[in-house]
Amino acid sequence: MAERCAIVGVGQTHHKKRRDDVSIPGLLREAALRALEDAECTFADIDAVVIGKAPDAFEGIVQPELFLAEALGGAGKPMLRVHTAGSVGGTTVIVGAHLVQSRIHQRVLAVAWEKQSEGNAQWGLAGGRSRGIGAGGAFAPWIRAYIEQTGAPEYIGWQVAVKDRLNALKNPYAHLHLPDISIEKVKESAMLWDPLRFLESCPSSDGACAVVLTDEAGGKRAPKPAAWIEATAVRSELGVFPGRNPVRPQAGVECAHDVYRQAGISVPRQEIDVAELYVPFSWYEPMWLEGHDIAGPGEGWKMVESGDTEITGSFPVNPSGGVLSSNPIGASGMLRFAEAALQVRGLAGEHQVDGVRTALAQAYGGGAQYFAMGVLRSEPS
Amino acid sequence: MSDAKKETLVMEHLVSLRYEEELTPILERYVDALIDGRIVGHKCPQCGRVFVPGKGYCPMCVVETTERDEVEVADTGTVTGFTIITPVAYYGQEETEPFVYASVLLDGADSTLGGQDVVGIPHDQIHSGLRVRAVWRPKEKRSGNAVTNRGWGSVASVIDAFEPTGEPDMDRAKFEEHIF
Amino acid sequence: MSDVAVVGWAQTPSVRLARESEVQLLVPTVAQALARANLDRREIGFTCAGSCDYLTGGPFAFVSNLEAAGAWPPIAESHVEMDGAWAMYEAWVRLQHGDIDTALVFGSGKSSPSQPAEVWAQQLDPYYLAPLGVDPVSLAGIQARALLDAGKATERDFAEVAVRSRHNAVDNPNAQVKGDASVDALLAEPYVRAPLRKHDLPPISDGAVAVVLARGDRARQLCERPAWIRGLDHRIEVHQPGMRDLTASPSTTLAARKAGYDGGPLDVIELSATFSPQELILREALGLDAGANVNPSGGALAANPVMATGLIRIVEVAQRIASGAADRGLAHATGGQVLQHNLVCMLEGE
Amino acid sequence: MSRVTTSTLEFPYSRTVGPIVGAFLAGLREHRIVGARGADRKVFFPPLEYDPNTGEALTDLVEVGPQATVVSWTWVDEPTSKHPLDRPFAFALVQPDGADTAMVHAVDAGNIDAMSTGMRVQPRWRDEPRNRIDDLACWEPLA
Repeated sequence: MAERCAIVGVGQTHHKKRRDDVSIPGLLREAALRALEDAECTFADIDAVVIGKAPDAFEGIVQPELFLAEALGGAGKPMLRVHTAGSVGGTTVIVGAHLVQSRIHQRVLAVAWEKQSEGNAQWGLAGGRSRGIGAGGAFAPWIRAYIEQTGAPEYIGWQVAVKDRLNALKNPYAHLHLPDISIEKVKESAMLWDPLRFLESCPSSDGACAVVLTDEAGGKRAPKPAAWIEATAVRSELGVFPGRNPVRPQAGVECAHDVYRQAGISVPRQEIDVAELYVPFSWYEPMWLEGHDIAGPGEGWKMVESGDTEITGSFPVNPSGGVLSSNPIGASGMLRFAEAALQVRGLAGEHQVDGVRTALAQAYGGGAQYFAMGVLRSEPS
Repeated sequence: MSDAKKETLVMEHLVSLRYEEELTPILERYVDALIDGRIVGHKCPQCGRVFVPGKGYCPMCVVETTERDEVEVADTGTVTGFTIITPVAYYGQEETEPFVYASVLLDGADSTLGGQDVVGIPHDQIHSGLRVRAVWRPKEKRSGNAVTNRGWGSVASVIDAFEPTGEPDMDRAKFEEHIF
Repeated sequence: MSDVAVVGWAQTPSVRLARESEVQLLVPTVAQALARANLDRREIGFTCAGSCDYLTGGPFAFVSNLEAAGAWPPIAESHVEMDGAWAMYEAWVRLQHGDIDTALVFGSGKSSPSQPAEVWAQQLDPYYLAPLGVDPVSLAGIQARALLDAGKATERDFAEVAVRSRHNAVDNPNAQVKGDASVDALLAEPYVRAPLRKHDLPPISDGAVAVVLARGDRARQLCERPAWIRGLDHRIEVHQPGMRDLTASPSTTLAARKAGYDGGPLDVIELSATFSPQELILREALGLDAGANVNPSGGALAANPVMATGLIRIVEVAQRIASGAADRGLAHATGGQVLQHNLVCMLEGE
Repeated sequence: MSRVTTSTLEFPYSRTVGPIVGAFLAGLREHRIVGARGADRKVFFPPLEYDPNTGEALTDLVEVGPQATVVSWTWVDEPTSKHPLDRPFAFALVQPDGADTAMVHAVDAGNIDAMSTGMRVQPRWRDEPRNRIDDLACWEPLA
């Protein structure tokens, strides 16, 4: 039986297009020091450091954690560097949790980051070559297929785009604060990758996120409420193969079922109070609601349409504003776990959903082929 | 000097790394055939799926494939999916006008060729199911220089694009498994 | 801690230039490791890989390596941008939970396509060091000089390490640099980075390695004599080479202690000393005496497929235990430059 | 004949350097070298935003050098295009007077016989600074 693990500290940077006031170590420290402050501890209390980010070529530093570990008080400690494409922030939390659940360490600092403005993500996604299609170009055909298969009206994508940006207005750390966002603005924004419009797409951000993970005793004596990690799972599948269904990737289905099973959840839609899902393009909200069996086939967009996924709805999704409002790629997955933790701890401030006891966190990456998911609870089961 | 001005500067740093690699023997045979006007792949001895170019293994069954498993496929096929990309400017981007990024399932193959250009038809008429054939470069201009060991440019520098054959569209059910 | 053992392994020969792609090196290697453990890939509970995008030549390069694991149907999988030894660490941690009992680990790297001196220069502090093109061999030269100046070693000592390594590698079919050489002949060679000569440097290698881990009774079922992981720990040091003592490796000492190494007898020791002076530093850090059986495989001076080198050390120890040739061994892996990050794995027979 | 595939992974990165590295680079423009003082009065050079041993923030910058001592070194007989000098030079750990740690940089000594541990060096400045560590072009033996 594994040790229980809790998140007792959460920190993130103010995410921006370009954080020109900080170095890369400065960016990570901003998030890490906030997480330590939240947990009321210091670097000296940390046993091990786990660092995650997306490809090194985004900043042009090979294995940057080798110079960054000491900025996180890591000298003399174990340090792991995780890289699972866009899901990496989620995987980084999970690897950190494993270090506690295995009873190897009592307190672990997990940090995920990206300083996209140092380089160019479009260049990076294209492998440094011409004819890059960007993430939007890769995902657009699958989104089109979802729309064709379900008959979802086009305004569903606009609705998600507006909802997440309105939520972001309640989140002081979010990159995009667009007070005058509206359906009209979204639908009139430039078509980037048919059917995806500019305002239905995530920004490119500089940012970092950190969490302090600890064991059962640590969670119980934490000065503030703990977020108990009830379940975690990772799944990967090939990116391209005959018969693949990238609209509803099997890895995502199995990953979700794994965490539901571990957390004893049989009806996710009823038993989960809030979800932070990795939605870099608006349509991924209904796609993941279905892809993780929260909604039945063709029912995901109806949850959006009826307002169920709004912050006041019956199944709020991304009250933080989500990836659509802040996207420091390597950190984006960890932000989902961090925001889910804030929700179950009751510490999400203005974007707190009332009475959250169970939260779902999800990150995905690559060609919708890497998944990292977790279920967090306000009380240990 | 504790009152030092802590201004934050911008530092430019060009990282430029060159990689040079011999093509794998499988790809070398593949490119030789391509220059000769033939498209070859590997047929998995276990599941029978044909991957173009051959990988030396079947990614689904994870069994090795060799020259003995080599098969030729047609230079005609079906557009199974596509996107019109409005190019984003970035360092090294050469495209300035919207371009086609299509997946083509060659007749006889189970893997699609990704990122293909489709010519001879307006962008807004390209659709899934469109039957196409390869537009081969003249033999003396074929090089195989764009083929890499990591999956980029699998026919580039020999076949520049695909063009409509004029045949009726392929029935979707026949390529349902190969849309993406 | 749960008892976890190495029950299957395989490695490619290390070569200056492999014609196969990185995935093509991995596919048969993973298959052989699984076969040795009598496991089908579908029985594996967790998979973890170690590789480096910049070594392979592009962002997301690691994604292709999924094909070697067989990622259909989907698998529980993770990846570290580190040597495969750290991938094994992650898998070993995962096995401690007790809900799964097998794991597959692999590490791979091809150094032949690039200029490693240029790639690894970009691994250093991006503000102060990378712009200067400070390469790994130069850093190792500075470390070697520090060792000489401290009176801890001589250039002859370095050459003797190289001679032993090459001699030991003669019996290793996977080694790249092997044969008998005389210390005097090596010392007559010119410097590459004074005080280092060519023999003090690792070869440039392509290669891959895979390991299968199993827990408790499952390990005993799968393997006649499992190589039990009695302890596994790793520690990182300060990055700036001028802010730590380059002639010592306190992180290795600490990792060894945390891994349960008590200074007792070891039948075999495999060290990731990629430059000959580093073997001397690591011997001191571990308190090994002159007669210790260090690097019977030839070590990293005989074969250095970066991102696989460390996991190969674990395989070299594990296979000697599995064969009964050894009862207790220590394997060491390193990451970063001049021994910045060090891992120690203690392995034992039943 | 085997077929060769080549590619170049190239990008001009733009780094915002933060307050401490920023102050250091700004100092180089004025031919001043700074280190960062830690809690125990130890002066870290090159200056970092944090004590690398503990992670504690460093904010106190102190001027060091410009004269310095070579703590260790190696000789680069055949420089590559990525190296700071195009003639044989030393990469050395250089510790400015007043600093407690050293950084790796180039020493332009002409030939290997001019190098020794403990030798005294001084900075040579780049004519047109560009906010990079090599605004301090290299170190040279003290005249």
